This record gives sequence, structure tokens and C-alpha cells, in this order.
Amino acid sequence: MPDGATSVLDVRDLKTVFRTRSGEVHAVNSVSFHLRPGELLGVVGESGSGKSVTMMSLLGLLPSPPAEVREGQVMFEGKNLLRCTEDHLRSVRGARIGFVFQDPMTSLNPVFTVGFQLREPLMKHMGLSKSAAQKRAAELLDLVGIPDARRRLGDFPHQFSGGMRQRVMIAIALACDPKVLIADEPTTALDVTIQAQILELVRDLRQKLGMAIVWITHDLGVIAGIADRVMVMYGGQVAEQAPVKDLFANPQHPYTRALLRTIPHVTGARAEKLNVIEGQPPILYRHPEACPFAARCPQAFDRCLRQNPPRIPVAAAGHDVACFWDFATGAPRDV
Amino acid sequence: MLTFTLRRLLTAIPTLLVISFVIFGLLELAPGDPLADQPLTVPPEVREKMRVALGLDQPFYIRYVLWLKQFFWIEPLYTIDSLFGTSFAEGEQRIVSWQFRAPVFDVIWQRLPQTMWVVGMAYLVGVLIALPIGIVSAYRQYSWFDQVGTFVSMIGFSVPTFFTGVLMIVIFAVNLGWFPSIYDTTLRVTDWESFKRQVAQMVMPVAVLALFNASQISRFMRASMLDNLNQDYVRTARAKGMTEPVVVLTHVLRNSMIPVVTVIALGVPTIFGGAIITEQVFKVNGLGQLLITAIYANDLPMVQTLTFIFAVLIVLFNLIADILYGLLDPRIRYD
Amino acid sequence: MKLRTALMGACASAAMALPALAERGADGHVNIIYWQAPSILNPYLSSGTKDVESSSMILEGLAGFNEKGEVIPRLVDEVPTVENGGVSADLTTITWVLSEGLLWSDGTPVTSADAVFTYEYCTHPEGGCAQAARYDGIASVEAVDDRTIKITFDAPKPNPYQAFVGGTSPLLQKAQFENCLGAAAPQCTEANFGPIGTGPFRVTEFRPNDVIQMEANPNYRDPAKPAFATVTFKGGGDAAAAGRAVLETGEFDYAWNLQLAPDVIAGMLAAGKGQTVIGFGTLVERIEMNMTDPSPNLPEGERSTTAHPHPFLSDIRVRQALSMAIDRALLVEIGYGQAGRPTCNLVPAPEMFASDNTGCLTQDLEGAKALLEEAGWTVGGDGIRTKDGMRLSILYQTSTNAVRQDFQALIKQWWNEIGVEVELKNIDASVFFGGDPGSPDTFQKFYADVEMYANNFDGTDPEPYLAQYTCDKTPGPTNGWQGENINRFCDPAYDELIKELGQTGVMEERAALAKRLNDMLTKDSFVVVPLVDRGRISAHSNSLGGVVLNTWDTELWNVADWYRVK
Amino acid sequence: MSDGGLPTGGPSARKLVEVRNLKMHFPIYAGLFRTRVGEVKAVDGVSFDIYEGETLGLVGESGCGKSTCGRAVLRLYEPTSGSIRIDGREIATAGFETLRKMRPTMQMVFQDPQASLNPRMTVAAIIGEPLDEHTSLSKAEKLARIYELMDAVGLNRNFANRYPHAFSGGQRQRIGIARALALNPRFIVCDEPIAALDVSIQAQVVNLLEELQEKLGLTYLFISHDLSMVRHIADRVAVMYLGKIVELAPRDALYARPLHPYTQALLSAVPEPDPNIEERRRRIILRGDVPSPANPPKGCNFCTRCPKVMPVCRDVEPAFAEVEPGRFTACHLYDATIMKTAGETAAPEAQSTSDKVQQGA
Repeated sequence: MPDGATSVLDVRDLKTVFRTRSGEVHAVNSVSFHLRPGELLGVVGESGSGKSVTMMSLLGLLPSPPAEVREGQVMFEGKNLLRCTEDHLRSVRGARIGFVFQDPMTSLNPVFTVGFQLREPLMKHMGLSKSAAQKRAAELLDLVGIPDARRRLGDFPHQFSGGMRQRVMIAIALACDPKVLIADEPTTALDVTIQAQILELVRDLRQKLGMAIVWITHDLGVIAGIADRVMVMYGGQVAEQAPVKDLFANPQHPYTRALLRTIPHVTGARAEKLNVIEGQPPILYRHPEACPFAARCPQAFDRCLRQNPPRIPVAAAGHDVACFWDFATGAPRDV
Repeated sequence: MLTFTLRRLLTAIPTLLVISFVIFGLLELAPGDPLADQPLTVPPEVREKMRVALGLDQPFYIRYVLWLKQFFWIEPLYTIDSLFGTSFAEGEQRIVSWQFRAPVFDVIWQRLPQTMWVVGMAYLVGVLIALPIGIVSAYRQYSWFDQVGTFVSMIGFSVPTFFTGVLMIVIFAVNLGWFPSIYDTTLRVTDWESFKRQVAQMVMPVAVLALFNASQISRFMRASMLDNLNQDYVRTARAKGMTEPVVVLTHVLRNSMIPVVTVIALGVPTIFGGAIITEQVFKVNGLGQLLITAIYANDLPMVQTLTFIFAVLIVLFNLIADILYGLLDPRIRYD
Repeated sequence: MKLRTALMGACASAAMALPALAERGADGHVNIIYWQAPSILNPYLSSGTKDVESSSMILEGLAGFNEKGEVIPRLVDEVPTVENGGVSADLTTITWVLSEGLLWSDGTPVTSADAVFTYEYCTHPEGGCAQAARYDGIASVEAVDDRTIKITFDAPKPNPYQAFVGGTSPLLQKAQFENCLGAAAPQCTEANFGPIGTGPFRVTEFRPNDVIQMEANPNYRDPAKPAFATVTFKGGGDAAAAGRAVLETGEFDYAWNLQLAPDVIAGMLAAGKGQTVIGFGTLVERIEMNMTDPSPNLPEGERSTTAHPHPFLSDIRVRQALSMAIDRALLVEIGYGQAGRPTCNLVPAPEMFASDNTGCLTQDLEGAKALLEEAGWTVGGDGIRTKDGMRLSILYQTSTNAVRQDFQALIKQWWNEIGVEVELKNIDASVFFGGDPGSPDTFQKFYADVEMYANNFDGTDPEPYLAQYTCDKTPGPTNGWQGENINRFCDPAYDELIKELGQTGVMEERAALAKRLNDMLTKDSFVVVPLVDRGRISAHSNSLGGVVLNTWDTELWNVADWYRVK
Repeated sequence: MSDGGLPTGGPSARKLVEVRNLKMHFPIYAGLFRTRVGEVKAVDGVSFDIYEGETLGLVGESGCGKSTCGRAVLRLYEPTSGSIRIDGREIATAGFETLRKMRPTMQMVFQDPQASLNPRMTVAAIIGEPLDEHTSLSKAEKLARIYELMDAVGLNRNFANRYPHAFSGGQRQRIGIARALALNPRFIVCDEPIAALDVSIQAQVVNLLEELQEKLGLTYLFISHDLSMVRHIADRVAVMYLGKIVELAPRDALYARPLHPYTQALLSAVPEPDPNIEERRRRIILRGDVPSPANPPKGCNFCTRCPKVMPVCRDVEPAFAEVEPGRFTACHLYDATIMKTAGETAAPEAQSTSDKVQQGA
């Protein structure tokens, strides 16, 4: 694993717990990952796998209570974001790290103009005057491909279509020229043709601006098209992590494999019957002592039920998996 | 918005005509006699003559049409006359109260100031204390502040004002002697001394009514804030690095105020309706007391006019509430 | 020693006399509270007590009544009588002579023309005058000269002190009300809200059903009066709040008519800020027996009419038994306390007219039972008496009022004890007393066997009051149910006596006749069963002097004599 | 358009559903007196058949009218005009009682299993509700039927008395399917039944639907925006754009060689879960947004975004016609007369901009 010096963001052993009436839910369990400058890290997983919660935990965006970030370290620009002041955190949020959320319909404040919502971070973090912020806001809208940007600053979110709103969200996230952009399912709520537009836009912006991106999604298709590296999450843990082609070509975790098999394609041969992963994802009321996927895993053996597998590096560079089973040998790994 | 307003005003006309007819009819059908409070020593022949003098020998529909003409034609003319010194309404019969033998509108104008002062002030005070309480209660949901607020507003809402009013009189007027138990409607504020007396006599009725109003509105405010605190755009605002005061008092509050403002607007007509019980308890003798004494005295012109004005205000403030909604919420566009 | 006593006596009498010597307006401000708020200051347009009493501070009649019911002069030097020649021997005229130099509060002289005008004002056919009865039987009112007013009656008038006497028929200023005759009367708002009068005070501001501000009348005939310069007359609220404001917080000086439970008043008095005053007049709470059959089986128009005598209340023994079963002392204790006293008389006062009838004051349940037995009513299996297959079952109605419902419950219990079945009914006062001929629930229609309410008479002379029980005043469909003989009592002997009373001028004889008439209705026939002589209880602060409660005129009859106790 | 012209699922197949020129317009009122100023043409003249036992996929982007179309086919809306025949009986104009009698044969599965299940009813009550309404089974018979249905959709019988909130999204959708099956329907409209579910669960529900179809001989109208899922479940696929069907073809033909430019763009926009394919793929990126159905463009509805737009497209509405056996499309590119007579002018206008992102104005 690369050391922190070459990473813009380095997360170690993050652990987040939700306190609910029926007890504590361990949503994120010892998650570690890093983000290199300019790279796009795709984070894949089903709902409840902890992918969004992990990212929200980084910058204290989870409502507390009920959420509580228990352990871990988040190194960003030389500071641990989990131990710094609330003020410092705020100066990072929206300035150095931008966020784009899933539902552009609800993520913008309906009663303020798009211009107001764009100016806010500019005035706060960059100290721009209102008119300077307005000018920059128009440039940003222009950048994300909204026609007639200057005039549209005076419009309210509901006057934009879903795709346009997501462009506005991206403009807000990019307002202060962040080093990192965290995009939480940014295209899930959009139609495929609009999704294609947004993906195209992001590719383009990466080239222009060069920020690192964490892209959370459940759609492996999107990941295949956009990511440099992929992290597969399950049960609040990282199941597998690999460069994108390596992951699709040589998935090491039974869950990754199952996931890939489940997805129908629009091209190529059509399977007669869809593959399914039987059962339901777990809700963890305790810190996992066993592999969280064991109950649904065709490869599971006794060790999986006793021990939670650590992340084990595999043959290819930068590929690791949290599984005791080795598909290459068809036998348990020797670790 | 303009056509919407015009259309609503146009549809209000038949509505109000029906309302006025229904009120008139109900009052007509209600048992009772305007001369019932005259002593039994007044002989029947004299009573009969008094009834004729009141116009009670006319059939129902004639009296209704006469009232309509007086309300919609003569009274407005009379107002114009008194404003511009013209004499359009000269010689025309205004709506005359049976109890006072005086024009109903003169008495209403006379009563309006004390009602506005006490009931209006109570509403204003109620709103002003309700909003911060609602905001803090919601932001710190289930905190001790919220629990106390919930308890107090439950009390304020459920304990009737004739109880709290008399309790306050017994404590503060009878035992402590701080405030007068009887409101002096003739007091004119001319200097510091009379201002202090005015404040002293307003304290108790305003406190009683404000508690009641605040209980209601703070609950609305709290519920509305809670609804909005969980919205996605709040997370967006935090992700932009906005401080908590900005997040709560700008982003959340503006949205939360939309339903609350309409509730507040809808409550305004109740000010003009007066507070029948509280006015009786503190002898404020405003519009509420005017209405209740008119009902007791079977003073049909007064009851009819007051209830109809009240109906007009309700219709009007419903419209105002709708317009406010449209103004506050850019998503709502009438027409 | 003697000298010292004499000196002390002189000092004391000087102190006593002090208020009388005081100069006008020296005692500053006085606050009066009436929990019923005055709605108009013209008693000719409303005879509500609150309106008559409040206006009596401003408007005055030629004469008034004192606390004993005697006629006292106000705008005249002497009350005309047969003796002094002011009343003609044949009782058909009365001549009043105004005092010299009388002025209205606006400074213009009071003349006999004002009296003539007042008569015209109230007798105008379209005016709807509430006091028209005060001017009944008058043929003419003439201004003989500027100060002399001569009233001529249609027939001999043994009690000529009705027109222009007392708070209910004051003098109006012709100049002010000239354009307010007949149909125009209600439109003269300014005059009705601020009449110019001769009383001790004049209006500075009137807010109907709220408050009246008054100041001393600068032209009041007694230059030393009134002692107070200004008055606030507040209306509204309830009797408890009014009592509290005088007796507990001391914000007000005088509170009218505290209709409160006796223990509540006692609690307020404990605060030590004021005291109560009580006066008894002619207001009698009574049970009226229906002499006709109210059965709902009868066709409408015949129900409760003289066409069908009552099936069992026509029997005097039943009526008497019902009266005997009542414990009046207990009723008083529960309902009125010091503000009531038991009575057997329809006319309990003034003293000279009150019969010595006290036979009903002791409850006699056994006697009542015996009487019913004697009348042939025997107790049936369920404890209710029957006779010839008819059950002794009574519908007992009254208006809705807490005290009346308490009375109903107690009386029902007593009547049940003597084997009478009782069904209770109460009706909203505005309907019960509303007089609507279309309503079945008015006290005049009397669609019940017995009913309870209170009534009294104006002034001191009971003649018109007793005259209500003649045969021709029976309410029925022919007269639109307008008639005061509620019981449908009809006795030619009674009618004869009434006629005789109308021709008798000598007071002693009149009193004797009135007593006989009273007895005929009560102890001789038990058609009217009086229960309680209801007094008035009002309160004043310890610092208000000169208050004398008067039940014959308005309570504020001597407000000119009120003063601040120093 | 003749009935015989529509594509067939097989030579022996019988038409179960025949929809002809169905229109569903919602009026827009405005002005002082609320006069009708226009209408939202949610469904604007669609025609299709569904053969017994087949699945017709109806795809399109949000707002294209596919859900409205599905509901109108079941007469959950009053159609503005057009004819709907199910099993030979006209339902577009059927009276209330006739309709009620036909309800058991046609059912619907909704998108949001959370919102379409009454939270205060137990699973047994929800599944049994249609039985109360349309049958007169005894209590025991009803319970037996409920258990049978729960078995059929893979729900544990022991959970019959639980409330919907105790179930996961996939299980709730099974409850919805069980309810739809209660009255032995022949035709089920599945309105985005998997949109709210996770990928792994989607596959479970789709498999269940397929199994049930096989076992019970059901006919589906499967409405979805997920082209890959439709490819899996549907026999034939209809593509909707702005209230109209732009292309209707057998599944394999459509995915292999889409004819209509919109279908082409739609398919090219679906990401493939394979980085190697993604790298090579040439995408057709459509510009702008879908026009408002209240104010559709003149001519072809797709002319505002079409990469192959020709002048004629802005004037003349293309007819929905069979261009190859079993393949229908509404596009001038396949209209021989227009392509021939227009010649040069008919050439696509702006192919070069088609695969570029709009970078602002």
C-alpha cells in the first residue's frame, strides 16, 4: 500500500456506529483507504454496505446523534480531520473537499436561488465580495455546461431539470477549486442519457481541473467506465480493492464475483436466467467477529465463521481482498 | 399571482353572500328575543311597539336584503362621507344595533383599539416567543429544553384561559396587587405614568393569551423545523462548510417558516374575533365581549355584522396565507 | 364636665356634618362597576336595569322615591298631594310646579315645555318607548306656565306618581331631543349616548356596553353637590369579578347587585376592603299554578286556555298541599343567603301594603299529605298518588339559572315525598321571557302545570301589579298570548275589588284593599305560591360614604350625596 | 394501421391486449376563469399488442409517459381517446360494473413497495384484500389461498401476520406480487417493479416474475427505465419518447441493431460493467433535456435532440410503420419516399456535435 505522502487523503481504521433503539449498528468497521492526487476511486456496494457512511464520516457530515465516529484517522493536508477543530473542518468542507449528493432534486435548498447557493462557499471560503462571487458563480455554471449561465443564476432549483440540477451541485462542489471531490451516487437518480452527459462532464472536468475524486455508486457499469481504481464494500468493510481493469478481469472476492454475475448486460450474450445472491445483507449489531459475507458465500468454510478476514494483497499490484478463499488455487489462502 | 388573487377574490363574493345568508338564517331560526332582557314590568303593548320600532314586524327576507344594502352600499358610502366630507349617504339608515340604538360600525370602531392592543399584542408576543422556542426545541430535540417546552406548551394549550386568567388575577391582582384586575379602556397614553399603567393593565391578559398562542405556534415551528432538519439540502449546506447558525437560521429556517407563516396568517382573523373568554375575565370589553353581549341580548344586527366581518376576514386571510405561501416558496406559482 | 361633653358633641356633629359642607367636586374620583354594562343612556329606549340606573345619575324625574318608598321632591319644591291641592279631589289631575332657577347641565333653563315634550316623546306611536306604561291613562300634559305642569288623567288616578317620578321616567331636554320623535328616536345616537340632564353628573364619554365617564354637573341645583368631580362607570364581566374589584382589590368603590353564593360574598368580605348593603323590595320568586289544562293531547289553541280547566290543580286542596310541602327558609338559605327572606305574600312591601300572611313559612309535609288524602288522592304502588285513574303528575318549568335549578330539585323532592310525581324542565331565559307567540316555551303560553319565576312592580303602588290577575288579562290565542294573568285565574269578586281599588284615593283604604287582593291570590286560593322575597345586595368600599340602598328607585338615587370617607 | 401488421410473438400466439391510438391528455387550466389553455400530452397516440404469455417491455426515460400508459391500459385513468381491448373486450369505454368484473383478470405491480402497501395491514390482510372484494371464499379457504400465494412468491408463511415495515424492499415487492396474483390474473402491468431495489435483489424479483410467468402463463407489460433488465425479461420491447412509441421490435433485434436514433442513443448511454468495452465504446450523447409534454415540438418529437435530424423532421411527424418484418419505428430515415425525394437536403444536419458534451453556451 502506498504511504501517506503520495496520498491526498489517507483513511485508517475508520469505525462508525449508529445508536438506534434496537442497539448499536456498526455501519463502518475498520475501513482504510487512500486517494492519490488526480485519481478517481470508485466505491461500490449495495445499500447498507457502509459506502456513503464512510465518506460522510470523514468530514463529520453524519447527524450526531445517532451517528458516532468511534475510531480511526483521516489525514488530509497534514491534519487528522477526526481530531481537528470544528472550524478547521468547516474550512475543509466545501473548500478543499467538495461534495455531490445522490438526489439533485432534494439536495439543493428550494427557497434560495442557484446563484445564492453557489455564492455561499465562494464568499465564505475564498472571501470574495458578492459581485466577485456572482461573477465566479456564472463561470462555474458555464464550466459545468449550463447554457445562459449569468441569467440562470437568478433561477430557483425547481426551474432546472434533474440533470441540470446535478450540474449545479457539481458547480457548487467545485466552487473553491477543491483537491478532492466526493460524489455520492451522483447519477443514480438520473436517466441513462442524462447520466451519460454527467459522466462525460466529469471526465472532461478531471482533465481540466485534475482533482481527485471518490465516486460512490452501486452501478458497476458506471465504475467500469469512469474509475481508475475500485473499492468494493460489504457489511461496513472493504471487501476488495483493485485497479479497475484488474477488478473486472480478475475479481478475488466471492461477493465481487457474485455482483458481477448478477448484472444483466445490454450487449453480448443474454443469460437465460439472472444470477442472484441469495439472502440479505447483514445488519451488524456487534463488531463483526466473522466474515460478514459468510452467510451468503458459496465458498465459505469454517474459518470464515470464526475469523474476520484481513485485507490480503494478491498477485497483481495494488490489489487486495478480504477473503480466506483463493480462487486461483481453489483452496483456502495460507495466511 | 395577480390573476390568482383576482380569481380568488371573485369566487369569494358568492361564498360570502352564501355565508351572510346562512348566518342571517341561523340567527333568525335561533330562539330568543331582543326584548328578553327588558324587565317583566314592561307591559306587552309597550313591548310590541318596541318590536315594531326595531323593524321586527318586517318579514325575514326584507330584513336580510335591507341588511345587505346597508352593509355593502350605505356603510361604504358613509365611510367615504366621513373621509372626504361628502354626503352620499345622507338620510340613509345605517345598520343600527338593537341594544345601543347606535350604528353598529361606530361601536365596532370604538372596540377595535383595545382588542388590537390586547389580543393583537398577545398574538405578536406569542409569535415572537414561539419562534425561537420552536427552533431551539427542534434543533435540540429531546433535550431538557425541548422537554420543558413540550410540557409548558401542553399546559398552555390545554388549560383554558378562564382558568389561567382567574388564577393570575387571584395571584397578581388580589394577593400581590401588582396589576389591576379590571382593564381601563378609557386610559389614554399621554406620558410615562399613563404608559406604565397601560403596560400594567395589559400584562395579565396579554400573558394569558400569549401563552396560549405561543404553545400552538411553537409546536408548529418545532414540527416544521424537524421536517426540514432532515432534508438533503441541510447536508449540502453543511458540506459547503457553512456554520451551524447559517445552516439553521438561513437554510432550515427559511424553509420551515413557509408553513408556519401561513399558520400565523390564518390565525390573524382570531385577533379581530377578539378573545371572548379572556376579554370577559379581564373586562377588556373588546370585540369578543361585544359579540358575546350582543348574542346574549339577541342584538341580531350586531351579531350578524360581527360574524360576517369575521367571515370576510377568514376568507381574506386564507387568501393572504395562500399568497404568502406563493411568495415564500418559489416552487409554488399560481396561474 | 358638661361643657367638655357639649364640646365633644359639637365636634362630633361637626364631623358628621362635614360631608354636607363639602364643596362640589372636592372628593375627586369615584369608580362604579356594574357587571351588566349599560348599552344606552336613554331609559325611554331601554328599560334594562343597567340602563335605567346609569342614566339616573344624569337624568331625573320631577320627583323620586326614597329608601322607604316615599315620594321625595327633586325638581319641585313640594310633592303635590290631595292635601296640598296639587292633586285634584276627584283624582283626575296633578299639577307640578318646578323649583325656581333650575338649569339643564348645558346651562339652559328647565321649563314645563320639557315635560310636555317628554310626554310626547314617550307616547309617540312609532317611538317604541320602553316606559310607555308610566304615561298610561294620561289625557293631556299641559304647560300652564313656564314652571307649572298640569297632567290630566282619563279617569280618577289614585296613584298619580307615575309620570315624571323615579328613574324610569325622567325629564328629557326638549332642545336636545326635538328631532328624535317617533321613528327617529333610535337614530339620535349622540343624544341617547349623552343626554343633557339635571342630575348631579353629566356624560363626558360613553362607550356602549363598556364604560361611561362622567363629571359633576356644573349647574346642579345644590351648589355643594356632588362631592365627586368625576365618575368612571365600568360595565361588563360577572358578579364575582365586580365583587372582587370592590371587596378584594379595592379598585372600585361600588359594585351593583352581587348575585353570588352567600359563602362567596363572605370570603370576599374577609379581605376587609369593603362592605355589603342589602335592601328588600317587591321582587318575589314564586310558583304560579296553571288553572287551565296544559295537556299536549289538546289541540293547539285550546291548550292552556280557559276552555279546559286544569284536571287537578283546579282543586284548591291540591294547590294548598303543594304550598305546604315547601320549606321556604331552606330555599332562602341555599339560594340567596342574606339577600333573600321567605315570604307568603305576592306584595311583600312597602310595609303599608304588605299583608301579615305568614302561614306558609313552616313546612308541613304531614298536613299536605292529609289534605291530598282528603281530596281523594291515594298513594299508588309506586308512591305516586292517583285519583279516578289520574296520576298526580306535574310538569314544573322555569328559566335556566343555577339557583332556580337548585330550587326545582329541592321542591321536586318535597313534592315527591307527598306523593306527587314531578317532571322538571328549564328553558333559556331569552326564550322563556322572550314572549314570542310562535314559541311553545314562553312563560305566557304556560304549557306546564306550574312554573317559577320572579316578578315585581315599579314604584310603590301595587295597583297595576294586582290588576294583572283580572279575568280579562288571561293570555290566549285571541290576544296573541299577550296578557299578564299568567295563572288564568278568574274570580269576579277579585275583579270587583280591583275596580274598587281604582276608585279609592285614601291611602289607608287602598292599603287594606291591596292586602285583601294579595291574600285572595295567595293564602285564600294558593294560585300564586310565593317563595322568596328577593333583596338586592350591593357592595361599596370602606372609603365610600353616603350609600343608602333603595329598592323603590334606582340604586344610585342619592349619588349626589356620596362622599369619600377621610 | 392494420392489426395484421403488428409484430407477432409466434405464429400461433393469440393477442391478449390490443391498444390502438391510446391518448391520455391532462388538461391545463389557467387565467382568471380557469379556462383550459392546453394539455399535457402524457400519452399521445400509442398502439401496440401483447400476445398471450409474452412480456412486452416498455422503456423510456422518466416523464416519457410509460407509467401513465401502463395505468391507462388498466383504466386506472380515464383515457382521452383510443381503444383498449383485453381478451377481446373493450375496456376503454366499459361501464363501471363491467370493469369491476374484469378487474381480477388484470392486475398491477407498483414501483414503490413501501408506498403501495398499507402499513396498518398485515401481510395476510394485504394479500387477502382482493379476495374479499371479488370472491366469496370461506375464512379457511382464504387463508389457504394466502399461504399458497406466499409460497409462490417465496415468502415464509410464518410471517403472514407481520406488518410491511418488518420486511426488506425485495420482500415487500414479493408481497405486492402476491397481492397481484391473488385473483389468478392473466395480464399484469409491472410498473417499474425493481427500480427501488438493490441490484442483487432486482435479480431475485425478475427471476420470480419469470418463474411465475412460466408456471401460470401470465402476460406482462413490463415498464422500466432499465434497458439491461428489460433485455433480460422482455420478448419484445417498445421504446417511448415524449408520449409516443418510437420503436417497437423483438428484443434481440432491437438490442443488436436499434433503428430509431433515440433507441440508438439510449442503448449507447447504458454503461457496460466491463472497463475494456467502456474504453472502446463510442457514445452518442444527447444534448439538452426532453421537451415539455405540454408543448411538444412540431414534427418529430425527437427532432430537438436527434443527432440525425433533417429539415423534414421539424415539419412532418413521422408515421409509426413497420419497416422490417416485426419491426416498427417512427422515423423519416426509414421512410423510403422521403429519403428518395428529399435527396441531399435529407442528410443529417449535425452529426459532428452528437458525441460531444455541451460545454455551456
